[in-house]
Amino acid sequence: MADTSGLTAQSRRDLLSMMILIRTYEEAILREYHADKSPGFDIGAGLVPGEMHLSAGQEPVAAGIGAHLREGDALTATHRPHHVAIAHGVDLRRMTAEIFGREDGLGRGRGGHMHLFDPDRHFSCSGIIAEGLPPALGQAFALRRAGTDGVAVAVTGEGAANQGAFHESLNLAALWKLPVVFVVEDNDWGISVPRSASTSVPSNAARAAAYGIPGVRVEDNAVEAVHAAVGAAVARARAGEGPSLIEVHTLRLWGHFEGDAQGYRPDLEGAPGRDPIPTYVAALVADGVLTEADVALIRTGAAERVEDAIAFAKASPVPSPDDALKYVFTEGIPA
Amino acid sequence: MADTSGLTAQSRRDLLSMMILIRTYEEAILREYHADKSPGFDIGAGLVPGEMHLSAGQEPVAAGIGAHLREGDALTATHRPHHVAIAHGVDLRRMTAEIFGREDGLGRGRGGHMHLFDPDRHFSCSGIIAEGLPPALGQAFALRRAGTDGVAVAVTGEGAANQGAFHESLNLAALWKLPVVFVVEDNDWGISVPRSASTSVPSNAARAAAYGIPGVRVEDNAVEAVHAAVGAAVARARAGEGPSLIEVHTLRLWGHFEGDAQGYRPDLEGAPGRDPIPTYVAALVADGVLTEADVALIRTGAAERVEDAIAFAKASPVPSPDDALKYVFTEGIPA
Amino acid sequence: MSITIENTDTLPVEPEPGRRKLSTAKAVSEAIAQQMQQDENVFVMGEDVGSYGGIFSATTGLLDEFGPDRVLDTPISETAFIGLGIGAAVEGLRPVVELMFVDFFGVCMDQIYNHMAKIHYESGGNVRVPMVLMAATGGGYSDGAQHSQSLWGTFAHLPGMKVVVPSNPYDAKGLMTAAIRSDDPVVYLFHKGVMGLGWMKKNPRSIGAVPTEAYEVPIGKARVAREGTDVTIVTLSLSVHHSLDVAEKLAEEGISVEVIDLRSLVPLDRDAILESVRKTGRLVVVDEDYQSFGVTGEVIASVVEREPGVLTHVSRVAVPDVPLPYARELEYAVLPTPARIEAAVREAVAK
Amino acid sequence: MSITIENTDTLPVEPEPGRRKLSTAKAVSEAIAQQMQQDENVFVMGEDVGSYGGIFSATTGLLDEFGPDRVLDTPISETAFIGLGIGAAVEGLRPVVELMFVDFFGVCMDQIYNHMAKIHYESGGNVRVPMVLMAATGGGYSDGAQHSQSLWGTFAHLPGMKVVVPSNPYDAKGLMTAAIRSDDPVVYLFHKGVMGLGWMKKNPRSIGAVPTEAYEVPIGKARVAREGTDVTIVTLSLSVHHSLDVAEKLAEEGISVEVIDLRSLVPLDRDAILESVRKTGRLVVVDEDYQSFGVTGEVIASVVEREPGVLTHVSRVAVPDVPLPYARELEYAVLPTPARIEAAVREAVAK
Ligand SMILES: Cc1ncc(C[n+]2csc(CCOP(=O)(O)OP(=O)(O)O)c2C)c(N)n1
Ligand SMILES: Cc1ncc(C[n+]2csc(CCOP(=O)(O)OP(=O)(O)O)c2C)c(N)n1
Ligand SMILES: [Mg+2]
Ligand SMILES: [Mg+2]
Repeated sequence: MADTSGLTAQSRRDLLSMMILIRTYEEAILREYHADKSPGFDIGAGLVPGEMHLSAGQEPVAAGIGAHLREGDALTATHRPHHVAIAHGVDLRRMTAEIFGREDGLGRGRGGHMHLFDPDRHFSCSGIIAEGLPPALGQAFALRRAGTDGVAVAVTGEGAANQGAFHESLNLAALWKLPVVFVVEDNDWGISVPRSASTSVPSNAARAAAYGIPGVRVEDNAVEAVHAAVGAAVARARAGEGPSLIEVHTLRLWGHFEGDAQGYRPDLEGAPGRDPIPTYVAALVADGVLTEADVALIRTGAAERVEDAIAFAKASPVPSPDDALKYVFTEGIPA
Repeated sequence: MADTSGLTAQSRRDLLSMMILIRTYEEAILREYHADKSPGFDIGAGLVPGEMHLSAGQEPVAAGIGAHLREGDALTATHRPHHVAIAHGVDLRRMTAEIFGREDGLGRGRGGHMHLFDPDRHFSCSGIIAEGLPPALGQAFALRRAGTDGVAVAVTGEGAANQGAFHESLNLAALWKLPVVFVVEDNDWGISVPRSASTSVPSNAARAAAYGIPGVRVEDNAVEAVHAAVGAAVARARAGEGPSLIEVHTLRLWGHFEGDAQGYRPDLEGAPGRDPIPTYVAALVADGVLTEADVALIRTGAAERVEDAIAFAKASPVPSPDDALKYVFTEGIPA
Repeated sequence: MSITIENTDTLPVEPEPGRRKLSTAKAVSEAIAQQMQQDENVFVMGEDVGSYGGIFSATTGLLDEFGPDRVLDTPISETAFIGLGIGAAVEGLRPVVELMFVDFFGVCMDQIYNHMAKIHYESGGNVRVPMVLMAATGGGYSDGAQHSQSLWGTFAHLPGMKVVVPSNPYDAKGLMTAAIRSDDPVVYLFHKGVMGLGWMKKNPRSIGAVPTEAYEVPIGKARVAREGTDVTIVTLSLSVHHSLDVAEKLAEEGISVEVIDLRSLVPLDRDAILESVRKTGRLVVVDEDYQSFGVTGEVIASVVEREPGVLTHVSRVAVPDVPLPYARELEYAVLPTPARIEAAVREAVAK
Repeated sequence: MSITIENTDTLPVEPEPGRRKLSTAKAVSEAIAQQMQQDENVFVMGEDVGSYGGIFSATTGLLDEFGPDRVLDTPISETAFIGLGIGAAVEGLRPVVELMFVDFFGVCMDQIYNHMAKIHYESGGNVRVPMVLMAATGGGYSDGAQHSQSLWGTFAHLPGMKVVVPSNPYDAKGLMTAAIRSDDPVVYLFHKGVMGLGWMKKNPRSIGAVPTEAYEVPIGKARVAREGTDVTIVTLSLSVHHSLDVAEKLAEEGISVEVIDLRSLVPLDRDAILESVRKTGRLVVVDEDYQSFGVTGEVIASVVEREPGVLTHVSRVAVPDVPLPYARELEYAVLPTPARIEAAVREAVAK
């Protein structure tokens, strides 16, 4: 990867650091998730129960988006939310506490890993396919109405791009010229269904034409290309020119959820070789942006932050069963 | 309109006859609908109560489709279904009896004007926007599975093309190469909302690219152009090459529903001049395909058929209140 | 500029001589307009809410007063625009979103029940969704199975949203005011037949006295629409009118019917129901929604789970689990008509 | 090739010695396979139903046996493919369509309740929709508010579809067989916790004896899962297992609990419920769906509207109108756990 990015060395280091932080996080969650589910995998057991959708391999998307967002910008994510949450600056400790179902969690343990809400970062996610897109429109609407140049980014999977909400959201955002950037993570799979069995066109970028907005596809899971594409789309949105659609061809390194044996998956063999992190490390080292020793330092720093978050989560109190009905409505809850 | 159609004189006469039959029908329903709703319009009063969506001005779409369909082909329509039902050969008497809420109606008075089901013609409609599209896919699926070259046509409005079901249906039909023809009737309005306030692109034909299928837009409400476009799409579908999307720029001559004062509508003034029937009559007379006297004969014939259907409907028994719960489930109902 | 008139909880809403009367539709749009005047975060969105003024006139006049930035016509994309409302509410705006007919919930229910209703809980109370979703309900004018449903039972069953169902202009204004001011998502369901529309048969009670100033009718409080001692009718929306008509008629024969107008389904005023049946011992629940697994069952269960012996008679007058038929003769056979209500009350007192 | 075993209506489903045992998941897929063998019009469609075999293993093995023309993986487009199923059914095919989690109904409910359920009625019986829509329900494994719901009350409330809810392998096979053969649309809801999945905590009853041949369990018939005289528990799905566990435990103390497994919600076997409470006089309704405006209210109302005096005690154990919380401690505080059921039964007999 020659440095044709036009990025500063610092920006490139930041992109790599973010990718490493995310991977470190997902590896730690993987470890904690499986730590206490045996003998025999029991999905409901352990400190981190329930479905777990991890994002290893998709870090370039998150890092490329996160680099462009600032205070006040909004982001909506999917059932696979950790990478974009981290890149958007969601509090790592409280996010982790939520994944552990604790009182200090973002949702006081009520939400869980698919339902992370951080109003400080205007971050949310949804477990329902494509249904995170419409609320992003509303955040963009509110940002514009408040007179800011804030943007909302809506992330979704390539499988989700065949859901009705995708179409409605793109049309409405285009029609009202809302400052939204739609990012489709094409990891080739919607659970066990390959893209070829779900999507009638090779590139979702082609679907931008259906709304009269720019559409680009980034191949090869290349973080700098994502960075460039998102940068252009965010600038366009901030300038009041309306939404854009970006599809990134990325890689699901692990199962759809933890416990997924992936028997359906012929492409797994070559997958490790396509891991975007070693590739990017090699490129940056080759370009003299950093040394292997720098990378090791980044990894150590990431591990420290992640383990701190996990320790915080584990130390946080478990919610009291007596409070199970609290928070259905706002009554009695200070604003 | 010079005869560049390549159509036989008979085909052109048939197209006109169908358009006249439809208009005659809608005028008769208009008359019956308003006959007993005064003083003061009461939507629930009279022999034909409820919402009434008439299709005057949109006859070219129906006639152009109907000319290509044969025994066994399926058609799904919308809340504005009469024109396509007639063009598809739905029994006029039983359809009218349904609109009058009678026992001899297509649905024994249970359905009403938005819910016409004629299994003989594989015809159905739905009052919910765009939700008539998915069942058309299933009919196409069944036709293909039965080894026929039958097709299913799914008609919908331009407003409906912004509904999620539109997107999902086009993608799935394209993906499975189903023999479906999607026809969008662009009459410029979704109730009071102009196309410009609902649709982010000037032509829905552009949306075909989002599914890798052919898309065409027919301008000017021209019946022969509709005929040509549908012909190509139907042939493609019969040949196993998959779905197509056609948008026709047509004209809603009357209100969205009866009782609609259309105060929102600046384009009404020129509307009568754009009525497709006089235009086509003039063209065919100019081309020597028929004389004014022939047209008068066609009109008389149409009036006879329509008045016969209305008389049939009025003579049909009103359903007995005792049978209101019949037909929820199939028990006791012979197959 | 706001008053809360509490005494309407137990008194019939009767126009006082000389007081201004409004249709329910006008009362709704006035409530919205006043809240839009007071709070610039309030805005209105939906199909045909602008120049058309709402198919059932709930937003008439708002476009003229507040302009297209605050009164927005949408494409026919309910999932997108309801979701837009949710995102806007999360950011502190106060959207009033119209779903034209409640029957259309099936194309957008995920945004409603999995998002609008759950975000506050899932976020542990950290994110609020102060949004009103309003929709027209009900039949009786031959609009067929897809445009005549009540469906409030479906919304009330799913947690996280308040559900209000006004029956008259006074409550309509007060409940809309309360709904817009609420920090919780509120589903506001108005029956077309209570709106007082010029083009639909209407009960005289759909036009009534409405104070000029803003006021709230508290969400979660039923109203004793008529006091009585022999039978309690618990009902809501248009059926309140029918029940009052029946009560008036039977009063002449010395049958004393108490009519409870629920006004809210969530929260449900279980105390008010129990209080009434303690007095009468006989309960007739009247509902235009489908009978089974809905409002009628809940009302009855609410009573007997608290006081199993209190009821000597209970019956239901609802739509008997059938799609709403088109033909008038069939539709009126399944709707909770005054005739059916009257028969049920007579049967109740005969025992 | 088909038998109907009627006597299971009133007998517990117990494996006879030496008989073949299956998990509920395997029983479901066997039923589908047998109907596919017998009728080439039957086909299966849904997300991940093919090579994955269904996320909850309801379609495992079918792709291998019947190939991709009859077992079709779909895009994540529930409205399109459920609608496709409806159109196919209208043309005489017999689709079995999987909606992966019932919680996703919000993106496709219009096809389900306004089309699948209403076409037969609207067509005056002229068009049939012989289709099975199956979906996974239920919580208990921390899947959060959007993946843990039961929601059967919502489907049962809306007319035109039958709704069945098996609790064990025997019923699962027989109800699926009946559902596929039915000319009506049937919603088939299986709780993940009764499927006998290897990767989820399971009750031993989720694996049981299942005849090899095809047979039907009649839709609309409840089953007396355990006979008793002191209290009636009316329940369904996974809660049947919990209720039987509680009944077994309390039997040791001399408390005799009758457990009714509804198996079908539409039609609801009101006679079976009434028959049981006539004997016991005490009713505890246990349901994993939300409490209000749902199954529990309907069961109670069904009894008292027929015999107001028959119940001396009635209570409900359901999810108390709150989104399902993620944290285990919270989720188990709102689920109808054996502990809550036991407490309710003890309270019932204490009176
Ligand atoms: C409406 C809806 N349908 C189905 C699902 C179940 N589901 C969860 S994730 C998933 C696959 C999503 O694929 P994609 O959008 O490509 O995202 P990825 O998992 O690859 O990140 C499915 C089908 C859901 N959550 N919501
Ligand atoms: C899901 C849904 N939303 C809204 C409506 C109400 N509605 C009925 S017709 C209509 C306008 C339809 O416009 P278009 O698709 O252009 O068809 P046209 O009426 O012009 O023939 C609307 C909004 C509906 N029936 N279904
Ligand atoms: Mg994917
Ligand atoms: Mg239109």
